[in-house]
Amino acid sequence: MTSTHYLVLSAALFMIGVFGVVTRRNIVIIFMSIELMLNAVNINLIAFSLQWGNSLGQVFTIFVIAVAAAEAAVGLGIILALYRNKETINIDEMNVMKW
Amino acid sequence: MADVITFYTLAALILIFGLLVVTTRNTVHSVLFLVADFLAVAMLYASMNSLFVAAIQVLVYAGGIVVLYLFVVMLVNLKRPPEEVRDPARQTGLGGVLAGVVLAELALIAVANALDPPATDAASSTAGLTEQVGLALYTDYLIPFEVASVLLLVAMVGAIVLARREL
Amino acid sequence: MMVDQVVIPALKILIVLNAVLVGVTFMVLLERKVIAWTQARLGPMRVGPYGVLQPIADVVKLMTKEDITPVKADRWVFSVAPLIALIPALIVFAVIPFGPEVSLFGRQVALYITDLNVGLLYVVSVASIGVYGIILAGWASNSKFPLLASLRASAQLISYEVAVTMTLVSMIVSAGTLSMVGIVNAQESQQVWYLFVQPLAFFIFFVGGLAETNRAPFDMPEAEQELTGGFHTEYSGMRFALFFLAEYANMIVVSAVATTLFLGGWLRPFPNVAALSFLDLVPAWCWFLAKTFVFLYIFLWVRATLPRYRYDQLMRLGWKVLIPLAIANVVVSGLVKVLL
Amino acid sequence: MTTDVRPMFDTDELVINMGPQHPSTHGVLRVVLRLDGERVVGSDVVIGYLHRGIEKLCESRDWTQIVLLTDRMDYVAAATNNIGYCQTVEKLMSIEVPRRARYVRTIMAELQRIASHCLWLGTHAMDIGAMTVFLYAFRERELILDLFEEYCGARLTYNSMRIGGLPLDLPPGWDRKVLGFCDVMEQKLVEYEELLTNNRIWLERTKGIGVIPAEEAVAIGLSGPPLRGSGVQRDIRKDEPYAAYDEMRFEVPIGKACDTYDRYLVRLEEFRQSVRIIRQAVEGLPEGPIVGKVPRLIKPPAGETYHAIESPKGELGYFIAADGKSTAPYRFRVRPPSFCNLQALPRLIQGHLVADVVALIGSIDVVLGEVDR
Repeated sequence: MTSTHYLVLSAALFMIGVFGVVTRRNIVIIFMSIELMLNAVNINLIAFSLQWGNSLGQVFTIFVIAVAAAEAAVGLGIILALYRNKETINIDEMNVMKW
Repeated sequence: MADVITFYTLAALILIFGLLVVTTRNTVHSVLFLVADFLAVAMLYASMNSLFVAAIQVLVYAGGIVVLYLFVVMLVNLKRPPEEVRDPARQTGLGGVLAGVVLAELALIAVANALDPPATDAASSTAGLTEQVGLALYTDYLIPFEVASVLLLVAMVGAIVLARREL
Repeated sequence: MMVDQVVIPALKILIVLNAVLVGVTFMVLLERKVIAWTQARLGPMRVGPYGVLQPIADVVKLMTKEDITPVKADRWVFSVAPLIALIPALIVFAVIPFGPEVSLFGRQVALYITDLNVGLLYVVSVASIGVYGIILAGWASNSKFPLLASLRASAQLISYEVAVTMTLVSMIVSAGTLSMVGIVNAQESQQVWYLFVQPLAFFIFFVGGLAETNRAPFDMPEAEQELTGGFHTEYSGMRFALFFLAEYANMIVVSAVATTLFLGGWLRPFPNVAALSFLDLVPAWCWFLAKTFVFLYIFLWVRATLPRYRYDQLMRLGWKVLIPLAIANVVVSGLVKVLL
Repeated sequence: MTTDVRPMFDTDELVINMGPQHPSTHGVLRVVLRLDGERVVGSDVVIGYLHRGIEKLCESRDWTQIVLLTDRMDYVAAATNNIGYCQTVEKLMSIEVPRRARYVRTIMAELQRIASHCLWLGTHAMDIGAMTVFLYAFRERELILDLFEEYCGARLTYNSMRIGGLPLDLPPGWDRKVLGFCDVMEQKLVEYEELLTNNRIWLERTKGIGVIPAEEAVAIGLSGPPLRGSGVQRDIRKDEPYAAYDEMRFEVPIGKACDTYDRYLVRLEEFRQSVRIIRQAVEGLPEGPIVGKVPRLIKPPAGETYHAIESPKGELGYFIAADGKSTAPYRFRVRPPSFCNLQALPRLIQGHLVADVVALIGSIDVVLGEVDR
């Protein structure tokens, strides 16, 4: 397998994530799409790590996963807080900064 | 041969599950597909000789983060998705443009690849070894590692504050 | 080539899988018998001598029962949930070392399916998937008691996983490897069971194991006296049985991992004392099974003896006692490792 | 689940229906809980699933037939119900009961108290998850049932008393068997205590749970062990002695902390005191007639009376009005201890967790046959 294979796969997965972010109105799904995009990035990192025989790519993957965990925790906290106040998780109804 | 079959199977699984994540109506099903997708990605990592990252992927992503998603989905109840009011004109247009751009890009890569096939990987057998990752993590990247742990701590505190009832 | 790479692994998988499933079925009988004896009863006595065929009767009964799906349930998730609970419990056995390499019919055969260099991490990560079965079962039933139970279960599993994983870190520090086989070998070369090196880790691992397998006194998710059976309230027939298979398989997993980590896996007692070398007459895998059995027995013993914790007390125990202890244990293990 | 538009699980209250089909509501009690997470913010106790109209039924039976109906109220302490009823009628008719009969009644009542407490201990421990105690307690209850069977032929609903005395004398050798049982019981009590009293989990589950201070307990109208658990020295056996209790030496245990654990300790001590009373009663059992002077046709004079005894669960009172003309009571009313104690449940479980609800239902020891009658 060449790294091109992995890159194409990663690009396609990234695209799916973008598709989700753009078309869905459900904020949880949008978050999940972002996770998909982060995974696509990780596939890239690992593929390059494999290509160059260098483990740094994996180190960065681990950092990305850590950041994703932090992002999910805070993001979901925000979703819960929003839901308590607005009784909705549709982002079209969350376009005001103040209510 | 075996690795080609593995790659294409996993790639197909990853893309199909990914699509299902963003297209399924029922949010809980969506979360389930996300778990499946992450597991497939973990298997891909394993097939790329990166067992450590694969295990972390399963442990943190599938076993940790997605459980959080499931929790939130169950808390805010998505049996009646808030989906249905959407604004088709803007979103579909934008989605179409984006999809076109990326497709063009992929086509470009494929063509370039066909014209000038890159050398196969160095396939260094040591690249995926856990020891290597650990060494890099705890020597050269010690400061980023510590910063990441502080980030996680801050995120934890932040999440607790945000999710508190009386906000 | 073909034999080494395909036939032998396939055979091993087949044997382990069948052994686990049969073991699980008889675990049910063992549990009923042990608890009955504790409680001055006889336990099942009707099917076969002393009821030894009871598990078979149970299986037949469960298979022929009607599989009920509640009308308002999410059919798809409802049917998949028991499988999600069971499969992770079974695939953990891939890295459990039942014994060392032995020669069998003139061929070197390792008594484990595979030896991953991240074996311990594999165990933890696969085990973390099992929680989905319970959460989804509770949610998909679309019923309130199961939903409460599945929320309890997920909170419980996540918080105890942290403590257990932390203790495993201190084990890794002691052994210097993540491989399950490597950990047993390390105990052999250091000539001591890690139970005596890391008693605190052992304690935390065992308590966490009880909590992660939803066993008494931490069986809140199914607490039949509170939540009428918890997450599997709406299940019947074979799907119900799958949850039990998963629970007992998880018990066996925890016992087997504890044996590997703390009791020297397949090693005989005092592997360095030459005077006891006659113990080598017993095959290594028998030692492994015997030690695992001891743990399983303790599981049952605890269930028969102790009352149940309350949900908030369980969480408090996990977060305020076990996790700090586990972290302290990691720090101390690290310091000892560095200083010695 | 209804299909209304309210979310299935939102961040507000969850209404959950515990019972009437629930393993820990001790019969057919139904508690509608309003939960915030797992915390009870409100509750509604619904009773009546076992209502058989016993009080009304009694008004169309003659006086001796009613003994049999009283068995069906607190079916785990049927003999106590018999004694209470018979004594009420005796009070109404001013019948003097012979001393031997009073002694036997005392033995019966105390055996019944132990049996009832065994059932309580077993189910209470079971609710909190200690399943072994359940079978141990039932093992000893079985011995009591055997004793009763030998005496009156029945194991649950004894019909064991008659107005004015006893239906029959004790079988030969019965008293020695009772003493033997007392020895067994004292040993087994140690076993129960080993499993529970100092068990850390048991302490955590019961200490500080369902605290009800003395004044409040009196105000609600609690009686029996729940009242004594709250530190009120009130036991009808001591305060208004009936049967042979005035000749017995025993202590009335009371609690201090007013919580579930103290109610548990009070009942455990009552086991010991009951054994003590039984020993005294058997050893001092007088000879003599077993039935007093009772007219052939029981027809009390017109009038009404209230008489209460200390049943295992609390104050069991009978109010009976007779019109002096018919052979049935004009009005028959029971003050069942379970019913009155159950009133405290919503107050007790307020603010506690779901797991505590079952512990608290167990700690007030209700029998639904008595609540609903």
